[in-house]
Amino acid sequence: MSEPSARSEAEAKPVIALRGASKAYGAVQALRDVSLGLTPGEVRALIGENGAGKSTLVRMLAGVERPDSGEVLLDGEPITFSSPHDARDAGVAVIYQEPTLFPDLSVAENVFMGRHPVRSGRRIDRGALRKEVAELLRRLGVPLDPDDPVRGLSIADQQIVEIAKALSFDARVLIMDEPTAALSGHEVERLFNVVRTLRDRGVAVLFISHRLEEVFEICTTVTVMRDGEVVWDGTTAEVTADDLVRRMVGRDLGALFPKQDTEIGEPVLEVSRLTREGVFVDVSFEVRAGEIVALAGLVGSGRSEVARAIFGIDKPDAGHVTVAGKRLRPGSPTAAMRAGIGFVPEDRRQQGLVMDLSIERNATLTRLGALARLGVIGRGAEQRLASEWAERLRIRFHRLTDPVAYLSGGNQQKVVLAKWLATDPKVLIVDEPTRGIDVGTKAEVHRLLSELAARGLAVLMISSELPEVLAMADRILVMHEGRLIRELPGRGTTEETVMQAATGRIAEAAITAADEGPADGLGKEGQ
Amino acid sequence: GETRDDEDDGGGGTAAEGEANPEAEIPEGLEVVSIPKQLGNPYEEIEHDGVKEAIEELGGSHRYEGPTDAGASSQVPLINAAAQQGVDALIIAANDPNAVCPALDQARQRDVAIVAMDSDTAPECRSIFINQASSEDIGDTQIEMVCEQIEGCEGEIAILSATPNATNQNTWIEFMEEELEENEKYANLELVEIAYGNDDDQKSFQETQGLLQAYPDLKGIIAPTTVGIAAAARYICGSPYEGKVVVTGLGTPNQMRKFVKSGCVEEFALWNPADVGYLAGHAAANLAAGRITGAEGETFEAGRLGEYEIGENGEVILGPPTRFNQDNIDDFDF
Amino acid sequence: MSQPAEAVAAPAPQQSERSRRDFLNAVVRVRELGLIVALALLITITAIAEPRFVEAASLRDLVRNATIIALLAVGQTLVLVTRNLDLSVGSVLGLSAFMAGDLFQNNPDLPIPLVFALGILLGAAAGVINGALVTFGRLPALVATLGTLYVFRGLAFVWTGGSQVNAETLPDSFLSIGTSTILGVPTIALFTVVALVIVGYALRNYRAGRELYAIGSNPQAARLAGIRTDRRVMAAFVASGALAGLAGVLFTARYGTVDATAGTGYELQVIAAAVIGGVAIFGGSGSVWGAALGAVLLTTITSALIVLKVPAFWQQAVVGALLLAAIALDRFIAVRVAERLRQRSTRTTAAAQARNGGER
Amino acid sequence: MSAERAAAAPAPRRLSELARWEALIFLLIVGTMVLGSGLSDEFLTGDNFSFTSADMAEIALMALPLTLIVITAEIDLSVASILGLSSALMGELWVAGWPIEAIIPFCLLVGAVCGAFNAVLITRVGLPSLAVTIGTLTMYRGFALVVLGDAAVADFPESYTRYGFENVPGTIIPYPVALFGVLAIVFAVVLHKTKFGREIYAIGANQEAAFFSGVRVKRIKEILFVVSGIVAALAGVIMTLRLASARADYGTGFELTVVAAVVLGGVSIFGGKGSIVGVILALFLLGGIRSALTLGQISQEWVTIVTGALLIAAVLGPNLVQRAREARAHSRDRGRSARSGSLEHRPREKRGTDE
Ligand SMILES: Nc1ncnc2c1ncn2[C@@H]1O[C@H](COP(=O)(O)OP(=O)(O)OP(=O)(O)O)[C@@H](O)[C@H]1O
Ligand SMILES: Nc1ncnc2c1ncn2[C@@H]1O[C@H](COP(=O)(O)OP(=O)(O)OP(=O)(O)O)[C@@H](O)[C@H]1O
Ligand SMILES: [Mg+2]
Ligand SMILES: [Mg+2]
Repeated sequence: MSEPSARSEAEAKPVIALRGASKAYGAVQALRDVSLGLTPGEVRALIGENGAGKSTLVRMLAGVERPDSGEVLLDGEPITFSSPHDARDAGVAVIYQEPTLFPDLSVAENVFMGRHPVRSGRRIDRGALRKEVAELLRRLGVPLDPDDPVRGLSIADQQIVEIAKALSFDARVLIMDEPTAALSGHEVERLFNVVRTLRDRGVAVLFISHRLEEVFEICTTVTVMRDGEVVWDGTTAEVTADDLVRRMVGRDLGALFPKQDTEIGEPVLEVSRLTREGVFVDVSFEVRAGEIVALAGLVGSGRSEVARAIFGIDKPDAGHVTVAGKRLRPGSPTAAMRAGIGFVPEDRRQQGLVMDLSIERNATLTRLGALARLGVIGRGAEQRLASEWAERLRIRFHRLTDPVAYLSGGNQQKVVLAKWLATDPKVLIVDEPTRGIDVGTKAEVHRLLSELAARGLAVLMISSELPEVLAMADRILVMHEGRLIRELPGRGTTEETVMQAATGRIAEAAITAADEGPADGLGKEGQ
Repeated sequence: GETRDDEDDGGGGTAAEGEANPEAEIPEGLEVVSIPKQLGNPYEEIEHDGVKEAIEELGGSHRYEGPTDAGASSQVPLINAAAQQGVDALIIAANDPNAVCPALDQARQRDVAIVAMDSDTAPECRSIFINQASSEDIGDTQIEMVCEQIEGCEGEIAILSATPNATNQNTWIEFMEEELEENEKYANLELVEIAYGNDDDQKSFQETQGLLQAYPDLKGIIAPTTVGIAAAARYICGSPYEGKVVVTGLGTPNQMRKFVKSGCVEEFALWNPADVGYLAGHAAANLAAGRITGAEGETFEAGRLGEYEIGENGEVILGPPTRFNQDNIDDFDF
Repeated sequence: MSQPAEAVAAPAPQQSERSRRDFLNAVVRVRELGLIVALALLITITAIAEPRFVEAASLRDLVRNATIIALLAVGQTLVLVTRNLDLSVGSVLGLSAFMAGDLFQNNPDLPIPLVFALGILLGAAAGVINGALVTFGRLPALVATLGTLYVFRGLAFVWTGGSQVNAETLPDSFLSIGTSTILGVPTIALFTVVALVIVGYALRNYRAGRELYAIGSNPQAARLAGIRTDRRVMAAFVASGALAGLAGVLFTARYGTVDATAGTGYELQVIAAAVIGGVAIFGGSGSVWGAALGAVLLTTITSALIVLKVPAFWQQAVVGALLLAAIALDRFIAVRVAERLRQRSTRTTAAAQARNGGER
Repeated sequence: MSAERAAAAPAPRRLSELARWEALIFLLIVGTMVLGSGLSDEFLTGDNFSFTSADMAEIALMALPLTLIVITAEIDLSVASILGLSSALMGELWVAGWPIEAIIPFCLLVGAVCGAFNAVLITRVGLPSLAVTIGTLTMYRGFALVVLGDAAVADFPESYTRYGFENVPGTIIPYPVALFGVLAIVFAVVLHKTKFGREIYAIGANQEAAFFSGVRVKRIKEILFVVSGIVAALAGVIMTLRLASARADYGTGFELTVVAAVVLGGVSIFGGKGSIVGVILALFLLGGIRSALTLGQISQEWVTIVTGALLIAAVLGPNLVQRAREARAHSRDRGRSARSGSLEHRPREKRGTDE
């Protein structure tokens, strides 16, 4: 196949490159004299901790921003993209870290916005539009209808549309900023197959991810960034995952998932027969003090919806939730908070944080009542609370009064955690707590969670990353199409078992389960 | 007028209390401000040109300052300003008879002579009101015209007025209703509805349509407002209703000339706004000079219009309304 | 294992596709349909009470009354869709209306098309100012056009200097546009219909049109998609201005009498019409057809209330109430649709996942 | 959802910038003072303050709750109509022989009901406040006409009406303005110093996130709209007293003036930003300009023009300055373009995932 040829011309010249690029945001030096080139047929990984500058680099290549100094090279020639439009015309396709879709428009229009196929008189040819998009979606193997409006699609489906969009202009350069963060294993597979074919067609690919196994699966070369600088550049062949991690964080990491055994106490959170029409049905379970229970399942299985219902974001149609024996008023986050529930939601930027407000204001938003003296809030108290938690969670920031928007993904996630830990909850629900978070921060989050559990906190964790689930959870509850179909012990359970249950093949799952004893019994094994 | 020491009860006001002195001189550099209901209404422009003419005859200076909307409260700041500038007299066509009173009282406390014209304020907050014609005359004239124009003087008629709370329209309408009641000449005329076009051309236009549909046998429309009559005439003239439905009321010759000439509108009435203003100007000057106080029975010279006598509660009537028709309409240009 | 899974999967897309598309089309239709039904109801009821309401002449009047607001609503839709709004249309209309009158007053034998051209030009110029403030000046549209609403109105006052244009000073050929009919259709309405068809078609079938929706739906994404957002937004404002200019000339043709206050307060009426017509006030969705229908409904209500002899003082209250009812109904439909979509997407996604896992 | 509008949405202002805004308005006020005293020596007098401030009282009052509402990214255009309704009621009930002591509370109650009706349609039915309050703007005005029709009730006793325009003894401050002062302080404290206030900002900046943090979004909005209704009704009472007569058409068109004042006060129409101080300064500015031009014998249409121009200029100015800075920054030593850059891009990043 065409690989070798691609290689050889790769040595020839990078199709697009960044030379000595620097970019500062206020006091933050996001990029420092960064150089990087993409050659045809190359799939290059770009990895680094949160805030390392990956997305910033992407924005340079995409023409969203111009470097303060340094330059972008196209086919070796210096070029200034004054807008994403220019970059696109130059054949650069980009999947941004955050979905950039039009909720009111159909999937098809989202994919071809501004480039609709046209017929005589430059009128849009809807037939052609549907066909092309349907074809793209088929290649990605998802049953999305091109005429669906994007509003209402799950995050995963939205990410798929982004990918379809990027593939739709057969570009010479494909840049993907954490495209897999929201995807399940299967969709990732499909994506990689597509990427391989593109690579063989001589497309240059830049792939950003925090999942190193993916890097090794698909990438030939790797660039490692730390604090806005390129610290290492080479081929995947010559390194191991641990090397990469060390280079990313600049230090050795202990075990990634240090869940310590803890004393399991009384049930704190009890969910019984919770039902929300069309999303999940008859969900019952309990979480005990000091226990970490994971909700596993495929994307779209309804886990987040369950979490939302428990916290009162959505009102369940049936069933109820009790915390420490007290029944919660359904559909009231305030009640849930008073009862001692904390909820770190799935969508950090939209639900977890108020991006325009300062780090401080975000961190204290859940504690205003307590901060007020005679109804009046004292500046000092507020600051103290915020800086204390920033300290404890090792949040990396410039000023506490900066908008939280200035933080990188990982640090933003920490602020969300801080805001909830500050309420000193009895129950903590975390939905995808490590989505889009680098290994270093991830390890810290895990350490935090197990510490809290050790101090008697009951933790309900939703995660799409099986290794994380298996390592952290005392018990694993598996959801499938909105039903809680299986309970597995945290220890001694394999990814396969979980997968089988998650994909609804109870039949076989049950057999394997049989020689492990009754489900609820297994739960206790966690202790 | 900086002095505010004479803190007498707001109601009366010095000008009205004091003794009239017919010999007094019109002061040097007499300053008069006139405040219309709203800027941009040609009828009022003409009125206030009349004021100007009078004041300049008397060697005084005249200023014309109006609000951009006809809201009840929008004249207040202008009255305040005039009072602060210590002008000698203030002539106002009130958007609301009462809303302007507190401001006018404060002005009067600073020895500003207050004359209302065209649409009155509450009697106690002005000294003189120049009435374009006695409200009764105006009402009766319009009924008379419609009766003359509807053959047989029988059938349904409707009134297309200005805003529901326009003071003078409402008084005239009262007199019209009264006249229809009492004068058996009009026994066969039936007033079926009073519609409000809000002095807005479009609304009046729509209201006319509405009336014609709601009352198939409608014989005549009386529009006691210049905007209304023009709109009604424009709707009916050239429509199937022309000749079947009579349009009359109060309008300006310039707006109506065309319809009168085409024969679609036979006759309508109005007073000469220039004269209203002119008379008000002289009244204001005399009042400011102290020659008159606004008490009943006092008389004053109004230049080319001759002598006028002040009627009960300070009302001065210009005279009967002028009727405009084919024969005389070209003698007027406003 | 994957075999049966695929087998199951295969038919899924088509069938979900078809049903979904019909469903959506239905919904889209419903929006306009709802209005048409409401309108029909209104007219029928009124007609029962007063048959002359539905005579040709009277129906023509209804159309005439709606013409100007509808025209403005078309322009307003263009702007609303981009997540902006234009409060200055009433003032722009006032300016161009007076200009048209003034031109004829001073030189009666001016060719009528020229006056229309100038009116549209004036409006477009005003649109350029609004557009520049919003795009280049980065002003929130509400602020920018609220400002120009005042400025343009003030200028109208200065310009007219208290004078007024009277029907009699205008050439009959011009005034006849407001009263004459072509094949039974009021001439004046044809302007609106033409504008409506052109804009409606462009919004649906040209890239530029779709891009307006994209901008309103997610401005940032639009920029990343390489759409020249500023240009498009500017274009929308210019179009809205131009249509307001045209509406101004028509206003003069229809009412003959014009002074500085012409079109005062129209801005809210127009937005109300658009919203009744299902145009999302926060951009991204809505059609000019809906907006135009909204305008017709709004003006017809007024006429109907007069004919129904509803006391003058009650009319405004009733109009307000009906307005709210219309918005609420529209919202109700929208919510139902969202519900349906969510449940569908849940199922399809889940189904997909089942297969995916199956092949793993 | 946040009411962000198109490309043109200005970058979020930070505290320092807000301060700068207030400074800007303050300078404009000083400018007006100079202009005014140049135009007329009546301008800088106690009387003029009394007159002008009394004229602005109703607008000023309604601007306070609207400020909070706009900060939550909503809007209330029905206030002026509620004002009219309250005045109409006052007249009608007075004719019916109610004592003022009973009428005023009743009017405020009706105001509260009107506000509550807005609130329900907005929070429970989930309609956009702009659309809803355009509807109720028409409806409430209609009610006002139904109540009082064309009548104008004017026989309120001097003993009450004096509170509409007279000064607090020994001061140049009319009673309504004094009342405004008190309320302004209350609103300022609530907005800037309490939990309630913080939550208002959070809602405006990101409603969903606020809700996920246990902020009772609907409840807070409901409270705000009800308060807005009450204050509007209060303004109606005051206007009735000030003008010594009750009318159904009072305040027609005020709604946009109030919005103008709020926006001029530096409150972001997209919510999340703004301060009471800014709005108070803006009110002073508007009042000052009006009075200066009126006393200066400059025709009223120019007041309209200047108001509009000011509104635009006040927001446009800072934006252009920022543009210039960015432009310079890019050409000049690029390293230093940072600050403006961050202002320029981050919000966009946010807006990308806004929906
Ligand atoms: N618009 C901005 N304004 C201010 N600071 C910014 C801005 N964008 C990025 N930064 C800062 O620049 C640094 C790099 O951010 P960037 O998003 O590139 O990190 P990243 O590598 O993508 O992290 P993640 O893996 O979490 O996405 C971070 O410290 C971030 O806080
Ligand atoms: N914001 C939303 N609007 C409408 N529907 C949604 C939304 N979020 C999720 N859904 C629907 O609900 C289904 C369940 O979503 P949910 O997020 O709970 O899945 P999940 O199991 O949490 O998977 P993940 O959270 O990993 O994406 C999704 O498949 C989607 O169809
Ligand atoms: Mg990133
Ligand atoms: Mg989820």
